[in-house]
Amino acid sequence: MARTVTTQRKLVTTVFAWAIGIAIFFPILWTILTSFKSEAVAIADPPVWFNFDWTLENYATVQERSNYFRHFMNSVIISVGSTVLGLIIAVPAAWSMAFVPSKRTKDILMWMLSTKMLPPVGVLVPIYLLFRNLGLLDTQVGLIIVLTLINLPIIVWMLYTYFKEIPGEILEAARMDGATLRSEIIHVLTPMAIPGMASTVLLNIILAWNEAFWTLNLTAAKSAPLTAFIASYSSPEGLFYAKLSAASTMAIAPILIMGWFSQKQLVRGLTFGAVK
Amino acid sequence: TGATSETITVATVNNGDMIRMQGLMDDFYAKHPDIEVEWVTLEENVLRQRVTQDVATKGGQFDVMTIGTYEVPIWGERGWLMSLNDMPESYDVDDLLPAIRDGLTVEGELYAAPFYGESSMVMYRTDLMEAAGLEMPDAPTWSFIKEAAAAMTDEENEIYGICLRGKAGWGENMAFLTAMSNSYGARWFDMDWKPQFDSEAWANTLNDYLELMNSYGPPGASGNGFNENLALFQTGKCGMWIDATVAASFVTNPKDSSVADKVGFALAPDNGLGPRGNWLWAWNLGIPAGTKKVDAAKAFVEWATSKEYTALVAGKEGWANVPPGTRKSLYENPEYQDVPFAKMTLESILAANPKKPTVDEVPYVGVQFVAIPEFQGLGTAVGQQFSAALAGQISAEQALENAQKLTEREMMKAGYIK
Amino acid sequence: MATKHSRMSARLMISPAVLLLLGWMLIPLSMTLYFSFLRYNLLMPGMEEFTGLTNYRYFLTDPAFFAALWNTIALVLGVLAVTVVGGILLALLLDQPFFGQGIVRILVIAPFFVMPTVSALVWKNMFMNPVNGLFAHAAKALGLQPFDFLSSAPLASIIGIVSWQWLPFATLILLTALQSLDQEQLEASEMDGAPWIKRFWYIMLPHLARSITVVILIQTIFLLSVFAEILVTTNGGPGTASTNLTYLIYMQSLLQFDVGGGSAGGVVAIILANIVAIFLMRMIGKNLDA
Amino acid sequence: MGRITLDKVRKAFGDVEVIPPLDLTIEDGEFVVFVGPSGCGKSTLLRLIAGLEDVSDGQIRIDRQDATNLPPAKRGLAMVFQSYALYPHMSVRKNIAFPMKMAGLSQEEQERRIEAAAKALNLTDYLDRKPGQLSGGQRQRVAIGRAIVREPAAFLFDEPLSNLDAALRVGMRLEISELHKRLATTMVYVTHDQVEAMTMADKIVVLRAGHIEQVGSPLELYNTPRNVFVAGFIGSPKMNLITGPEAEKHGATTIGIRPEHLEVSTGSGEWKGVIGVSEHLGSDTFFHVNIEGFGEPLTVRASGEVSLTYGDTIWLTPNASNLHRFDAEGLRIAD
Amino acid sequence: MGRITLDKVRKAFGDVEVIPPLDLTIEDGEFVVFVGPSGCGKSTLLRLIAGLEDVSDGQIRIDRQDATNLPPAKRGLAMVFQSYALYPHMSVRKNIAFPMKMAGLSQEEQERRIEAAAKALNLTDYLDRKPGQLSGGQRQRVAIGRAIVREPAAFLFDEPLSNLDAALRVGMRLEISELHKRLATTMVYVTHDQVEAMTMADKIVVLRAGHIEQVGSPLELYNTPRNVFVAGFIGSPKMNLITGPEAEKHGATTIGIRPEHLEVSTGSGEWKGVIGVSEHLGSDTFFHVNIEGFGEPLTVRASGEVSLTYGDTIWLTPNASNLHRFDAEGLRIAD
Ligand SMILES: Nc1ncnc2c1ncn2[C@@H]1O[C@H](COP(=O)(O)OP(=O)(O)OP(=O)(O)O)[C@@H](O)[C@H]1O
Ligand SMILES: Nc1ncnc2c1ncn2[C@@H]1O[C@H](COP(=O)(O)OP(=O)(O)OP(=O)(O)O)[C@@H](O)[C@H]1O
Ligand SMILES: [Mg+2]
Ligand SMILES: [Mg+2]
Repeated sequence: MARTVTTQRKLVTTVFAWAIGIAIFFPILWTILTSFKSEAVAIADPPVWFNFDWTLENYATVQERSNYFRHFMNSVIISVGSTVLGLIIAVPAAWSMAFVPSKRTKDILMWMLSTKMLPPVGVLVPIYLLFRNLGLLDTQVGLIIVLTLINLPIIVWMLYTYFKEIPGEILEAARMDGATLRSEIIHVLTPMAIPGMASTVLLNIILAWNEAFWTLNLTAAKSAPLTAFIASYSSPEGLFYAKLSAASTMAIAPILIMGWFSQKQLVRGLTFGAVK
Repeated sequence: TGATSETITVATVNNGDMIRMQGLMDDFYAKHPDIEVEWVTLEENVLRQRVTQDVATKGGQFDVMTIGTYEVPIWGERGWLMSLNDMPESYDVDDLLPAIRDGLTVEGELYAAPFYGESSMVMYRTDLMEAAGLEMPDAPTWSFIKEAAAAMTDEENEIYGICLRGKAGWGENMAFLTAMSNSYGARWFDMDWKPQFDSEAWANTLNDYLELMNSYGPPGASGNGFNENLALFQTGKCGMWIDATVAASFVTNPKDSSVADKVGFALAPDNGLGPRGNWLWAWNLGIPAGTKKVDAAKAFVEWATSKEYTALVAGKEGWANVPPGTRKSLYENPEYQDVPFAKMTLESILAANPKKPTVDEVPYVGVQFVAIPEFQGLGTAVGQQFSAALAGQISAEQALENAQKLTEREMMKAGYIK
Repeated sequence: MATKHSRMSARLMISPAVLLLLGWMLIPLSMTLYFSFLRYNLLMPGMEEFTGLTNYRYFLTDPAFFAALWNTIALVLGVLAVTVVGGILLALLLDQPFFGQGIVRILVIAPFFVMPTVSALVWKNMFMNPVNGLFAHAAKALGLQPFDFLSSAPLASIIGIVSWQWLPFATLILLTALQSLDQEQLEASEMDGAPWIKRFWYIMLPHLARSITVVILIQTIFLLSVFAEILVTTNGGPGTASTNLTYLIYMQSLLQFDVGGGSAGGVVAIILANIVAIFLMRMIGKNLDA
Repeated sequence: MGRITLDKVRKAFGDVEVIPPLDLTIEDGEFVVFVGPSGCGKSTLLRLIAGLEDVSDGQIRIDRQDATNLPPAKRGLAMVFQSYALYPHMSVRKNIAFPMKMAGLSQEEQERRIEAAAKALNLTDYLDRKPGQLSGGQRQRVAIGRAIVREPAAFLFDEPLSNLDAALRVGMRLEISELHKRLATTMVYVTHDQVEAMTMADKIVVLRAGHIEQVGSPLELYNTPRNVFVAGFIGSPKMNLITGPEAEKHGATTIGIRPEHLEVSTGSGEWKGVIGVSEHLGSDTFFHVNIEGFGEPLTVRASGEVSLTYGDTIWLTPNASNLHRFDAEGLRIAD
Repeated sequence: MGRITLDKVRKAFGDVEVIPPLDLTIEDGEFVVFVGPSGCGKSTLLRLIAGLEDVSDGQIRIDRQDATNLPPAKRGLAMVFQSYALYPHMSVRKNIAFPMKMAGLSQEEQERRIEAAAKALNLTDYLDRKPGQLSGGQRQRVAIGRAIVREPAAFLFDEPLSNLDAALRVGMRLEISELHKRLATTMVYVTHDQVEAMTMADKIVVLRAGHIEQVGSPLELYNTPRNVFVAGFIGSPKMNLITGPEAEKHGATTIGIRPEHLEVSTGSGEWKGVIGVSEHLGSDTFFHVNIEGFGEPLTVRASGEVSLTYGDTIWLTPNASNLHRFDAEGLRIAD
């Protein structure tokens, strides 16, 4: 419909879209604003919007209480580690499904997804015992393994849908050109799937970053990520909105910033084969 | 930290005293340069779940755990905790308040060191009380409380006569309600472990509680726990608040509280039957039996619960902020006696008797809890029923009936009754 | 593509993923199954004994079980309804030309990046709190009685919070799908005399069917195990008004430390999840092949 | 019924003027074909007529009525798209019924017209299939069916056959021609295929960069192209265009001669050359002949099989009456 | 160097036998074209030769060596795909270098060959572009370049031109022919385009349902098709096939006559008919003539412009020496 859109209509849409966009974003905005207020201002009625004494005190308090940087590093290591490990396992699997499909391919894929439906609380105790015996409790390696396994089905599915869009002829061409399976995957398939891979990586990092059940239950101090950091704020004493906001802002800021910077890739890739 | 340094992991609850301790660690490090402490700070429920799971499965993730008076006897009996009977002389075990110390001792072995102890009491707004033309006695009755609540409520200005816990949880609304029920002569179980929610006493307890809250309580009370009520009280929205004695230091702290200079204290109410509606609780530091760093852990526990630590806090933050309720010496300290809530706190603690919490005899220990492993689940499930009643989703009768049924069921399943 | 050689490599290359997931599923599952037949409380070590189906009997006859079952379904369906309908409307809006499209899209996406715990905390305390929350302030400013979201409408409130988190996801996928709609199809229908609403109904919506299915599948997977939001906001209450199956099992196995009972619940939940899975797979299978 | 008039119609996308003011009249019942190189504005022009784009200036009249600001649905035109633009989730029957449903026709009337269209287009057996289950040619027929049932004032086709393979294209070409004969409705047809333009059109409009270069019947354009552009564009294989001294000999800047208008002889003739590639089709033989002094090789068509091959020397003689001459501006020099 | 022998090669997908046992020899340096209707197994056969599919039975020999179980990379063949199958993330240079890199050739050698190929294919200016920035024809040339540098024993082409538009197709056709002349390497080429097959092939293999129907030079197939299928398949427009009494007159079940072998007269002739659709290309005119007693209309080609049109009555006379006769089995009856 390439007909000229009247400026008037465009203006109306603009106002409407911005209103809704801001409404959806508002809780985050409000959290960020509140993190710069004093506790008393934070609960003031009527609410104070911008006109208050901006303070960094809450951030200082939060940092004093727990070592933000260590939690942050743990989050980074765990989410990136599980993503890399996941890719290493998932790329070959997705290759097989996409390019050498068999009658069972879809069943396998669906089965993989169904493993994600297991309620984690139902198997926490067995896993905890297992981890204890393997010495994996409160280790980054342990968490990386768990998060990899949890997100593997999603990674496989996403990669599978991207790989399926790559014409098999190109891989055949590589084969004719004398490429081994390894160089076929490394030199041809992987670079071609970069946009899809990027969005898989992003989504997986987000999911791993925000995973709160296993990360909380399988760690203590050494390898606790930001989810554990925020767990100590769920109900501190006294007035705590501002401190809660500061801690929340610190916990979500890295992933929010990463998400914003890479939203193009994320959006482009987030189709799960939903779009043909 | 040298090559020989040891790192211990300490699990703590996220309350103010514990967090304050994290800021005072320089003192500990100065005394123990070879020990490093890692903190795991969690919200109470999560903490309890995590440490219990860890200690029961011998996960070995923590070297020191913050546990309540509920856990200590159960865990001690199972041999999950290191005995602390070998604390050095300077620690002065005999200085611990007997009521608190008894709760932490199983068959002569002290299994945890109290970090702070608390009971519950009435906190009220002196200005509102005055405006209502009433005067709070030192030991009020429930009927007086109701009268005062009615007099103070001013919904127009968002002032609610009374704030009480409503959030479901054995450590939340059930702590309060169980303590309250004691003063009404109710009990959880009779001597045959038969649940007693079908008793008259429980019906009275719950009805009075609901009437208080529905008529004079703040909106959304069914979601309010300690912290929510604290915030309400600090912002001047509550006329009275019956809750933990530790709250006193927060509500009188001018930095956080807008009513700091208008707070008075009284013993928890009674009904003339003997027991008052107050509880007894302590947060303690225990060392799980599996740890390989016993010495370092002990050194830390000793430091954190010592008299010196109390002095350290007093020096840095003033006497009002020291962890209360564990040592006789603190209450004998003249400087501490100046603290407005010191006397009432001590009296409240002394007024509780975990071994005989209520009018009739019971087969269990614990004022606001029943020291059996099943109680966490039971207490929370019953708490949910009462919370639903408070939210108006079911009637009081219905809530009691449900509570009776589910308790019977669980006790049957656990094998207490046939 | 289909030489013996490549088929062999394929089998070899898919096996790590399959074996790992099989292990991840089978090992805890068999342990869970085993525990579910035991009387096993973490707090009473050494007293484990075989009790047959007792745990199942207690779990299935627990009145909370049916409440939880219903709440689980209501939560999943509620969030799906909100996110799918909202996602379609939002996608339609964002597909229009307007100033600052990029920024608005960033605003709309943001909730997806927020940890469930954080979002639950923020909503509960800063918005839904009936005294100090922003909604309460707003209600009072309008002269209304503040509404107590979490105790008067706990499940609906949780549905709201969870929907807020998942709306961006649905919107993103549906927007991509909408943009992939062949413009010529729309033009053809316009030539055929279809007004906007009919173009939406007859052309766009059917085109979105496949994406909607994918949104439903993925979200269902995550929604079945919603947990943090409940733990933080309502603790499953008041009563059992917002207890879902996951939370019920949590209470059994981690609050009461009744591993046996919790395991029985886990097995029941796994069976139910698989029923849902089969149902969903059927649906998606049909839609994905087409 | 279906007379379409464009009056100083101009179209710009932003600052880019894609179609400078242009006048064109399409008579009722005519089959008009737009041809021109890629990007010259054929589709844009068609879409302006359809109402899928707004004109920047000028007026469009359909049957003397001003249609410039009418929405597409109100213009009474039907369009067949290059991609067919079938509704993939509807059966063939539903696809064809869609415009009638939108117009609110009665169920029986719909049925009747679907039957008729399906029969005319040989689709009766496929009515219940989805477009995805049809071959390219069948899909194209469905698209036409969907257009027919509306009984429009005119049909607009945008390269409707370019997605089909050669054999099918021939068949569909005939079908559309027959359809036009039968319905006698105005048809406007965009293509870049020579043969389609030549065989189907009553009138060809040659466009370049939004300008009309020439309007006329296919044979007019073939025989008397108005300029070098049209000469080179119409006819397949392309007309040989020769510049330089040879052209000057004929008093022109450029001369043109079509491959089929060159006589081949092994003995003598006007131009001597050497055969490069030769293509033997059985029915015809094409030679690419390199002639000294001419830049490009000349393409020559000989009927039937001619057994000359790579490297042979031959003589070519242009058929004088078919020699085209153009001046320095590229305009035709009348004989 | 590049002799390929298929010995009883059979291919089944599951239970479906796509290629029944088949023998074929492709001589070194030959340009062999596979033609046949869609789905007849052309691509499958090519892919069997390439090693991209396993044979179900039989043997493939390349230069007398058994290659049946060799992986594709080891067969020394290069393939050009219909979709070009270029690596989109690599520059043209890298694309062309890829097979050499895989073979571990030295950097200098790679450079040398890339230069040579780029020059031969007119790609020098585009070496640093990505495939996405090239036109269809250029992409096709890159694909060929990638094949050339390997100096393979034979080239395999699977419909390499079918994604190009008509004009480009003609150009690329010539280029490939020239390449073959220059390299003299064996080429196996799959197409469904008549003209490509006729103009490029040394030898055409006509396939139907996996069977070889006829093998021969283009003109052999044009002049003496072995059966009705080949007769109908080779030549464009298609040969007119007539059955019934008219065929019996010539002592055959079916007779065939190509459109270009029918003489048109307005006065008299053998068959009297009425013109249906007529197509005037300028260079030629095609009539579709309905003759009583013949089922299908006959297609007739007349050179140049003939001003007959719809509804005119004309007489057609088949050129006797070009009349093909087939028996009840469809086999050619020798003259
Ligand atoms: N929506 C648009 N915005 C800007 N420019 C456009 C738009 N649509 C078309 N154009 C430009 O207008 C010119 C004419 O485009 P048009 O599609 O009409 O060409 P065409 O003759 O149909 O070409 P083709 O044979 O390739 O289909 C082109 O230069 C094109 O880039
Ligand atoms: N992987 C496969 N599995 C099953 N059947 C197949 C497979 N590949 C091809 N076929 C079948 O084999 C037959 C021959 O296919 P092939 O692709 O060789 O035909 P083609 O002659 O190349 O056709 P086209 O001209 O359409 O490309 C077809 O019937 C096809 O359906
Ligand atoms: Mg166009
Ligand atoms: Mg093929």
